[in-house]
Amino acid sequence: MTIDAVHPWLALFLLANLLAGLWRVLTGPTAADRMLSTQLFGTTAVALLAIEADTRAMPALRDVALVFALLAAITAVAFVRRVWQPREGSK
Amino acid sequence: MPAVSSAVLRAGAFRIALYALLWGILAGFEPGSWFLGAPAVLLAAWLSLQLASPVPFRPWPVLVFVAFFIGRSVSGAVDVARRALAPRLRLAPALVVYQTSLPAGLPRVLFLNSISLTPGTLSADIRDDTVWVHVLDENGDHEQALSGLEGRLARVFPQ
Amino acid sequence: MNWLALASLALGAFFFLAGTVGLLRFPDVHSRLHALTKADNVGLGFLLFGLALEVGSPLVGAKLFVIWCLVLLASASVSHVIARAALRRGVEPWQR
Amino acid sequence: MAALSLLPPALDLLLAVALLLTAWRALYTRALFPAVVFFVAFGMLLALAWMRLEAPDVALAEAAIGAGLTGALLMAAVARLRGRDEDKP
Repeated sequence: MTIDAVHPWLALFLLANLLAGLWRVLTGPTAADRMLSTQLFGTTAVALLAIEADTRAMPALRDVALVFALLAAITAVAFVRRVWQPREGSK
Repeated sequence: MPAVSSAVLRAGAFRIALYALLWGILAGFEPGSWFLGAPAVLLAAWLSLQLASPVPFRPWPVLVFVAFFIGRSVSGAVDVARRALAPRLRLAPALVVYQTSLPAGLPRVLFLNSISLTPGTLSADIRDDTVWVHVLDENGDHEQALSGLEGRLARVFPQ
Repeated sequence: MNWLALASLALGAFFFLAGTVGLLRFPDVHSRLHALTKADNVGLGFLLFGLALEVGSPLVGAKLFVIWCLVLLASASVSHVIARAALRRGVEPWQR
Repeated sequence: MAALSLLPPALDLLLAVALLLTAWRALYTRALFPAVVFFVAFGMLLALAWMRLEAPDVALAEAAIGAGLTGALLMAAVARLRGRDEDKP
């Protein structure tokens, strides 16, 4: 048995973990709470891509992981700059 | 030819070397990759000098700080994991105010980011020299932890 | 079988689990940010370290390390920005 | 190794179910902002699906354009539509 045999289990575990995080998108309560799960998605997707790059000997998937590393940041910044500005009257 | 200070020259050479290394790691060190890589590296170095003025730093304390940082962030993760997986949540969150003396720019950005990755603390806001830190447990000695972190960063960037 | 790599992968998976549990259980945005930024980043670090050990190529290891640094930088900045937006919008941190 | 050979289908099945679920929520959530978040999640999962189909280039495009750029644009649109107040569900 090689260590590669562990990879599918690991990937399955991470995917299940990711989907559990979707509960936060459903329940909120604030918009920021929902955004947190895209953060979780970004990190977990990087992990999944790195694992798959290894299992399937496809180095190109590591470049996709690189894009994912920056992706969550883009949406989070768009969120803070556009959607979630301070209300009028708050400090 | 306009006079270029030696500090800028040194920083430029350093950034070119750093970006070339980064390019090699990301795109491969094959000769063919440098047709695109060399112009990209030079452009990036030039742009980065336009956007951020050179910040002098000491190389040895950088390594010390990186080792310290990795150790702290692992213990931060262990701390969070213990709190999350405990049968009863033991959280006593609070906002703590800290005055920083680090210069604005890279040192301060690094400080804020490292706060968020060390045990129990999260940088939540900054106005002038005042940092608001959200802590998971108000009973810890956060003042000491923060000033320890700040001291290590101050050693990396001589004033 | 490389036991060190295997242990590293398992530790990584454990921290990912802890991060998600924290995200679901913690009471407010600020404490949830703690769980995500710390646990998930370190989990990813262990996972990538395990994979790098497995592959054994220094170049691949360096690339995985660069990816990790980028994730670290991005998520620490994002967590600061979200925490700040929440505070400025008047979301009071949860108190016991 | 029968259990092992069952695993990849399990992974793909879970991914497919998650795709349908997020797509459904993105379409049928009444509040706009949560729908956008579901759309971004859908885009990221779709990129992972392309990864499973051994198409890294499509995964790259989906992640950068489908999830990242379109997600950011949709958020800007939501902000314009709702007068920048998105706490109500």
